[in-house]
Amino acid sequence: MVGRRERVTAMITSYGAAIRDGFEYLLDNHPDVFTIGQGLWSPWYVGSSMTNLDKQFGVARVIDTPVSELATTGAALGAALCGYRPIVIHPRVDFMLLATDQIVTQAAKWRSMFGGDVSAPVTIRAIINRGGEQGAQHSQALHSWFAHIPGLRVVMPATARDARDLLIASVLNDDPVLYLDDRWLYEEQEEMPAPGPVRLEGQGARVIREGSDVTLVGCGYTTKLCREAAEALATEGISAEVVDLRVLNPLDGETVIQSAAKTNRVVAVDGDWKSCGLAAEILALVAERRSNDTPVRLARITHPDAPAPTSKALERQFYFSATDVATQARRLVG
Amino acid sequence: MVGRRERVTAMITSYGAAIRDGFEYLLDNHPDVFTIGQGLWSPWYVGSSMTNLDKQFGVARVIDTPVSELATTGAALGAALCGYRPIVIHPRVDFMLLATDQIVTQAAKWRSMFGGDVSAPVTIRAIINRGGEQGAQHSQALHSWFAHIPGLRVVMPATARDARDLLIASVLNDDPVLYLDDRWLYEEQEEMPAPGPVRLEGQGARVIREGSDVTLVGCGYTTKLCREAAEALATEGISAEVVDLRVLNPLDGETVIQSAAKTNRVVAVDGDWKSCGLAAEILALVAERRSNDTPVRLARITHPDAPAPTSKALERQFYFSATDVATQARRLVG
Amino acid sequence: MTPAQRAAQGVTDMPASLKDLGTLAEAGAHHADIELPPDPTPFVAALERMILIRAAEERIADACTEGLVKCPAHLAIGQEAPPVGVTMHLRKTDRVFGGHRSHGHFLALTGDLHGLFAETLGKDTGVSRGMGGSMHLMAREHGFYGSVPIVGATIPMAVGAALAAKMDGDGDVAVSYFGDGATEEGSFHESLNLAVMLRAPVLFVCENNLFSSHLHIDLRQPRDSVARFAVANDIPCACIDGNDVVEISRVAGEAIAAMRNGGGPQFLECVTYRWRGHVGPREDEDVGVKRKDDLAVWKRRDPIARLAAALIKAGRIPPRAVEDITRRLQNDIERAWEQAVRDPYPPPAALLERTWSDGGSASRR
Amino acid sequence: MTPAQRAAQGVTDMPASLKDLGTLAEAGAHHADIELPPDPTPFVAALERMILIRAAEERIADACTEGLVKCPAHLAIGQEAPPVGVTMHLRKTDRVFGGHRSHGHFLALTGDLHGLFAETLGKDTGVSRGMGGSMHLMAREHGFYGSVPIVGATIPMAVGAALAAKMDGDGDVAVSYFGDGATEEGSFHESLNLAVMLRAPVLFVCENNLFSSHLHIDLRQPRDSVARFAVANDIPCACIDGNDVVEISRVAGEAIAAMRNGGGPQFLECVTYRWRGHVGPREDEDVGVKRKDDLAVWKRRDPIARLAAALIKAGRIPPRAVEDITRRLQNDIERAWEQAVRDPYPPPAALLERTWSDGGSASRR
Ligand SMILES: Cc1ncc(C[n+]2csc(CCOP(=O)(O)OP(=O)(O)O)c2C)c(N)n1
Ligand SMILES: Cc1ncc(C[n+]2csc(CCOP(=O)(O)OP(=O)(O)O)c2C)c(N)n1
Ligand SMILES: [Mg+2]
Ligand SMILES: [Mg+2]
Repeated sequence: MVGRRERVTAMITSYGAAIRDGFEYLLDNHPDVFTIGQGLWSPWYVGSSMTNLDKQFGVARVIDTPVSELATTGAALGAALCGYRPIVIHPRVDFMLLATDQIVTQAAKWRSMFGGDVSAPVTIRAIINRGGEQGAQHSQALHSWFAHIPGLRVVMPATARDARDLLIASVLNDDPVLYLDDRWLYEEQEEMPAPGPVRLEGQGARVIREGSDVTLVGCGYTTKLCREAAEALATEGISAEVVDLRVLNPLDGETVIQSAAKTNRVVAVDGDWKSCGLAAEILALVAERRSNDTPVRLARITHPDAPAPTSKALERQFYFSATDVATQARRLVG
Repeated sequence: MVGRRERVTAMITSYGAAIRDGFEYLLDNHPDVFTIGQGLWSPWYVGSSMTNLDKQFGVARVIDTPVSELATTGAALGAALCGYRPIVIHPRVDFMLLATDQIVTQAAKWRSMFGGDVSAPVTIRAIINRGGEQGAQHSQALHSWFAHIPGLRVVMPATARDARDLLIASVLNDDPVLYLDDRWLYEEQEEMPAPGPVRLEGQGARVIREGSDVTLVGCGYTTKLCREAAEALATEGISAEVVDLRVLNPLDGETVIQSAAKTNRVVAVDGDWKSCGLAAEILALVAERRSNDTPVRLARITHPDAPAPTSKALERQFYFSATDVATQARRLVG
Repeated sequence: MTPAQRAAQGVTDMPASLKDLGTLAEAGAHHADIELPPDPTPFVAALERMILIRAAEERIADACTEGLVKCPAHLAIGQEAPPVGVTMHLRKTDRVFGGHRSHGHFLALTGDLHGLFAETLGKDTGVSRGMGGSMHLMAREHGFYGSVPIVGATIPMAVGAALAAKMDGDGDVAVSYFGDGATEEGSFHESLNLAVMLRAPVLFVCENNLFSSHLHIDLRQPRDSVARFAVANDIPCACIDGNDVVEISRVAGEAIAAMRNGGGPQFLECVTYRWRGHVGPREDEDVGVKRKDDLAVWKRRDPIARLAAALIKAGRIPPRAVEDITRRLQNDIERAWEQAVRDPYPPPAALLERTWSDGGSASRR
Repeated sequence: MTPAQRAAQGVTDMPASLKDLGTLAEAGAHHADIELPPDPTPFVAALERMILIRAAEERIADACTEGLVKCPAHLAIGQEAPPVGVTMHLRKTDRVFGGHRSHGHFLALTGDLHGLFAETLGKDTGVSRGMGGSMHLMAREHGFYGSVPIVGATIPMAVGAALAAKMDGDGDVAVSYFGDGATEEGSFHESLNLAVMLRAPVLFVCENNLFSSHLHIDLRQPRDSVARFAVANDIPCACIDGNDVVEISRVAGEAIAAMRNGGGPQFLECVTYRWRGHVGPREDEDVGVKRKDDLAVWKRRDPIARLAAALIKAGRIPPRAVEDITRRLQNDIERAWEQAVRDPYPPPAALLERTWSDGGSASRR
């Protein structure tokens, strides 16, 4: 946690609990914040990340809804146009796709369509919830899709602290933001100071481990895999730099490009499909800038070209591991 | 039209009329084909591309619908599961986004989720209809989104003949296919033989003009721009090869890679946004394969990072031209 | 259902079919007289506002024909009554949303001719700074929160705006204007239920002009009146003559008052008709097909002529008032139009700068 | 509404609130007796099928507890009557669609224990070859066209399947099973209207178990019965006791017969209750909260016990028939289960090969 000042109140918090801390901070300090979506009156639905917020802040500000993703998202957008900073909850990215129009064609374009002065500060929180034999319709991430859309900010926290702070930053930002957290990270622990205001504008990719032989680029859960792979590689004398993208739109390409300039080798690791995905963007960013210089070695690790399977026998094959990342890195270095 | 055998009945047809010819061929020869969507009982709604099909084949097979994109698409999928080969019509890609769930989470995954043996041969035809000060909600293409999804074939005809033949191929294919045509191409003319059955499996990218100095990669309307740019460049002694992608998913990377191997310079030209888009995929495909060899020079031409504007003053800036393509190609070559 | 049973269900008025509605029933019949309230004063201004809307849209229609307006323009000529009747009960802190056919919604609230004209011309001085055109209008200082052309898209937003108003606690309300076609979108149905459960003070105003583009409602829905969806969701509703601004104002006034007093959503179906094609200026052709004879019938139900006739009969305006008002307004219109034509286009930098809250610095980095 | 008025609207039976329904009204009351038809023979098989469904789901529940079944399993224990009552009138060429809670829909049609068990275990011998798990079942040879967990997703598909049946002209019908929660999705509402306009022979079967996950319908909709949406769309409908298989069979039989004779869509709301949590095997805990006392009440309305009591009373089965049938079926269940446990997983190549019609050659190139 390079460069972070620790306060006296620092404490160890899990990713799931840190999200809840972010909600608590926002609801405590910002009367214009409310949250709406499916499962908010259940202690179970969205993991540990929102437990009892309804009891703490009341059902008027923590609103559970009918099974109506499109209208719920549109209603949050409407409230955002009227001075509020709502956070819509979609317990799975897959469900959120029913609200694609409101997110992509409405919220993302609202400022531009009306001349640049009107803000739509809605935060759409969707949870990547996959694995455990849940199958093809309960496993999508599709962050690449949303990172493709001008006007929509997309953040993807990889650490407990970011889970909290990027949530705060998303809600305080005046643009619509898609905040994607990952259930596979909920038990990650991190020490962090008490919450405070965070500006999203200043946030970009971050080198979370320095290295010289190869750059591993991840976001959300794959950042964790990259970190683990880097640790494994270090024992073999391979020095891997890890870049955590954090904010996928607008994408901070410079940090990746600078790291690539140093290592000349980049593995883009992305928990999504390959074609036209984020990993392609990382490679393109490096390659288009570097095309006059010495060649850089590039590789992608993504999901196989198939819907997520159910059977655990196939899940093992579909979801890659830190070992797979290390193997690919070794190949580039070797 | 390299390699095409002309029949005696060859005639010159426009892109719009060729689409209509495709429908006519399919409805004439395949009793399991029907088409459903908004505007099908209007001579105006979908340009010249479906005029009077309702009168020719009856309203039971050419079905106009309520303004219900999601249910219409789902119903077509349901009919496809029961032995039909429906073609759903969305007069704009923007409207189709309301049916994202049925296309991406249902149709694309149906075969895989149920073990591989069940076909969902639905064709979703959406029209890219932009410019003319229609603004941000009447201008999206988002082919990169759909090309990202395993299980969903995506085709994008650039020529009149492909407009017809790829429609036929899409409908006769046993997978769900997204067929995207572009209103800006409707007046393009091409000589072509009488229609016949076409297999989609055999189709991939095509070198539509050979060259040695630079590769211009396009799809749909941008293929036309690439061709025009290549013609302009030829007058200056620059030999540009043009690759028309035609099928975006599964993407035929080999043709692009081979062309890049020849020219060492690639301009990916895409009428969509940049980040995580098709142009990124083209660059990534070339770069990851070439990373051991001599450097290749790469560039992307895409829309600026903004929603489509309305004012024609800004449309000029948003939509690029063949001149822009040629300028970029010159830069790589120079 | 008897009226009592309807009332028990919270239904103000709902016909089984529009054929049951007196003024609309016999295709060939003339319109019914408009019944003025005891104090008809506000309807003199309402008449003027309806004339303004029509004349402004006629100016835009001409500019379309001349090729000056390039963006798709969906004219509401013939449909001036609903927005004017509803707006009589609104205040600047309310929140109104429209759709693709919203010139009237906008002008009823703002009267801002120049802002509308400049916008349809894509000028930097337009209400959306030339970024939206005819289909994207906004004037928040007047309570107009936006119109966009994706059918049904603003309906849930209006629900959210009403929720915000309820949270504010100042008795403000939201209004959602949409057409009969929009009632076929899932977003509409989800929004009705959500509004009820949130007890959000939103007035759903369906301008049922019997057509969605080229298709008559009989080819799209089992019944020609849509208030039945309000009934299904327990939302108090009325289905009324959408060319009678007095009736619209009366019913809307009651509905809005109930909402300001803490009530939940209300639903108002106004049956009306558009005189021009679905998009663009033509009267004789609609979405590629010849117009039906219906148009002649509906022209005899002209909402402006009917109100004028009632006011003249009541001695509240002189016999040639419509012509006089029109002439006077035409002056304003021409001045506003000429100014809009002279105005500048947005600068090239607008494209990126207007996309993000921080003026596009992020996307340029 | 009087019954006559309801009938005029095509309504078979629709209560203003479920509190009006006799058997469901008083929370503490025992169930009403089931009235057998003159020839109750088919209901002996129906009883057996309901017992099969329950015992099979209990087997799966145990396997969840044991940690053998990993995929999310949504059990329909307590809700066995609707699929069995409806299936009594179906034939193999009909097309049935389900959702996340579809073991019962599947077994009512197929009785295929091994195919279901193997699927929940992710085995290559499962009905979806281990690619789907509990939430993705299919058996087209029996008319089961698929169930998926996106709420409301298969409703429009069933409309399309019905359209296909209509085009085929053989009198086949489609059935769409969904829950009360699904009626909050736009896809549901769009589908009702589309089905009417296409005159598609689809039977919409809403298993209203009063809950969507943790939320009671009173917290999600203004009324606790959803047949009002069918009324709004002019679809003939009935809202009935979903734990009375005889009544379900009677009403479904009429509806399906009407559709086979060329009629359009029909709507059947079956009011019922699930005995286990929203997902997983627990009775005492539901989505993280303690179960309500309601469960005890509903257990006294057990659809199996009620049918058994009526058949015993009518002398059609011996007094201990339920126990005997259960014991016999448990044998089949154990055999099928053990086979499924022994079966192989899908091979690694399945991942790509089963994605495309050409076996993934395209994606590998
Ligand atoms: C989601 C979506 N689908 C289709 C369209 C095409 N479209 C534009 S206006 C319109 C007609 C809508 O009819 P209605 O809601 O009755 O409004 P009216 O035009 O009659 O005012 C349609 C279908 C659209 N803009 N958005
Ligand atoms: C589109 C979508 N939204 C939310 C969910 C989460 N979810 C799964 S089951 C369920 C409950 C649905 O309730 P109902 O339709 O009544 O079916 P029941 O579980 O009662 O059988 C919900 C909300 C989902 N699977 N899909
Ligand atoms: Mg209309
Ligand atoms: Mg339920």
